[in-house]
Amino acid sequence: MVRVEFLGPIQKKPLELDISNLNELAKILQEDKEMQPWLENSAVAVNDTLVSSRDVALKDGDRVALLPPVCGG
Amino acid sequence: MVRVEFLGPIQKKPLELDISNLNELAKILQEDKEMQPWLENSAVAVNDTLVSSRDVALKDGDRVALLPPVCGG
Amino acid sequence: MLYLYDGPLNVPTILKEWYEQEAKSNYGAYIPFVGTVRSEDNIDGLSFDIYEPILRSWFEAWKQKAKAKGAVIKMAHSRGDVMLHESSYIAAVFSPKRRVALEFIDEFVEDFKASAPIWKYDLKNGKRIYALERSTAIKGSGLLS
Amino acid sequence: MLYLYDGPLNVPTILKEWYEQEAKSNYGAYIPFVGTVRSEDNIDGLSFDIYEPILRSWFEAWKQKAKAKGAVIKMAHSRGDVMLHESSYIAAVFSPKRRVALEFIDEFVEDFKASAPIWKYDLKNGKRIYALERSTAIKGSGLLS
Repeated sequence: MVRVEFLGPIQKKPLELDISNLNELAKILQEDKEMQPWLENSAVAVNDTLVSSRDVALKDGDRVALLPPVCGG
Repeated sequence: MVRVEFLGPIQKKPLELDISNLNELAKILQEDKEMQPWLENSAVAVNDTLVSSRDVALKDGDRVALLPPVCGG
Repeated sequence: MLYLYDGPLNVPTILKEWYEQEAKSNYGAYIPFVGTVRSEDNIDGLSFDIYEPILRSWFEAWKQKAKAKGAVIKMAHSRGDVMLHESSYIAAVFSPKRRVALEFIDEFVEDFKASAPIWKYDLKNGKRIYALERSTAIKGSGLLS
Repeated sequence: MLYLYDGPLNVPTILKEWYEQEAKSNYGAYIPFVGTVRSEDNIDGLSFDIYEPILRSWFEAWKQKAKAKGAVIKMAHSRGDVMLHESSYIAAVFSPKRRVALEFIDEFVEDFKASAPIWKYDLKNGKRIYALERSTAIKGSGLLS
């Protein structure tokens, strides 16, 4: 299973999904209407490293995080 | 009389001169061999205001200062 | 050299500690940047969420950039609530030379604003409201849309 | 807001005092620049001469520039001897916004280096040697040559 976490202001509980890449995750999240604005403005990290392509293989135990717009300071 | 002061590292006592402009001061100081390197790299202030032209009239009681290269901090 | 605190930062103490930590390191320039909560839009304060694992790896990359320039970087940030006129952020660079320090603190603070995984909320009438309009999407956002 | 001291600066105390002076002024950014004497060329320390009247009018002009941007500038400098790893210079800007503060501290420090009527001497084997090669001729120099 892959654990998907929603960081900061995204009000959504973590998911445990049986997926093998980010394309599958995109399809699942696009079906969730409340997630659509966040999908547009969020970055994605796999195992705490930001990724810039969906071509990332996911395996059992991997963690994916969605990072919405930031504002430290 | 006009008082001429030499600031910072210039090892020269103040002068009291009977001059009416900076051209006269330049002539007097150019005759002092030890002053020549300082004349090239020093700025000039009249009554504590930096000046950029020799066309400044001087009157009794005015103060002229020579400011050699600076390095604060 | 990354310090996270619950609530507001004690600015004088942190600036003093960092100065003393590097007192004998032979750096000629020390430039801290201190961020303080301003009164605007009738807020009572701000509140912060931090995602620490990515913040630490982001900071580690900047430590290496600093090292390559002979400099050192330090940072402190608040978690949770920070009220008006309290401070939530300090970044500081130490460097042998002033030009490196002046340029580095600018680049660091700007990238911090654009990339550090920290989320800001306005505290207003007892509510905690995500400051979306002042936030910046991290580079590469929208990958799943 | 221009402070001259005989000998080294007490950096933690000055940074704390300035922070507290502006604690309720609603500035979002506070950026001090601290200059510390580095060990190089076998010096024992540095020594400074200041010509105060022109320094004060130079600083007054920068205070006005800061005011025009909604910012505040403060500066402290040493007179006389400052030994290795002691500090001789602090400049600081307070501003509502970070970009103004980051740009202002850079411009101020660079103009300070180029224009402020302060002369630096190396302290070496009991001698006080003018640091000509590290000094900058003020704009307009050579008027009498």
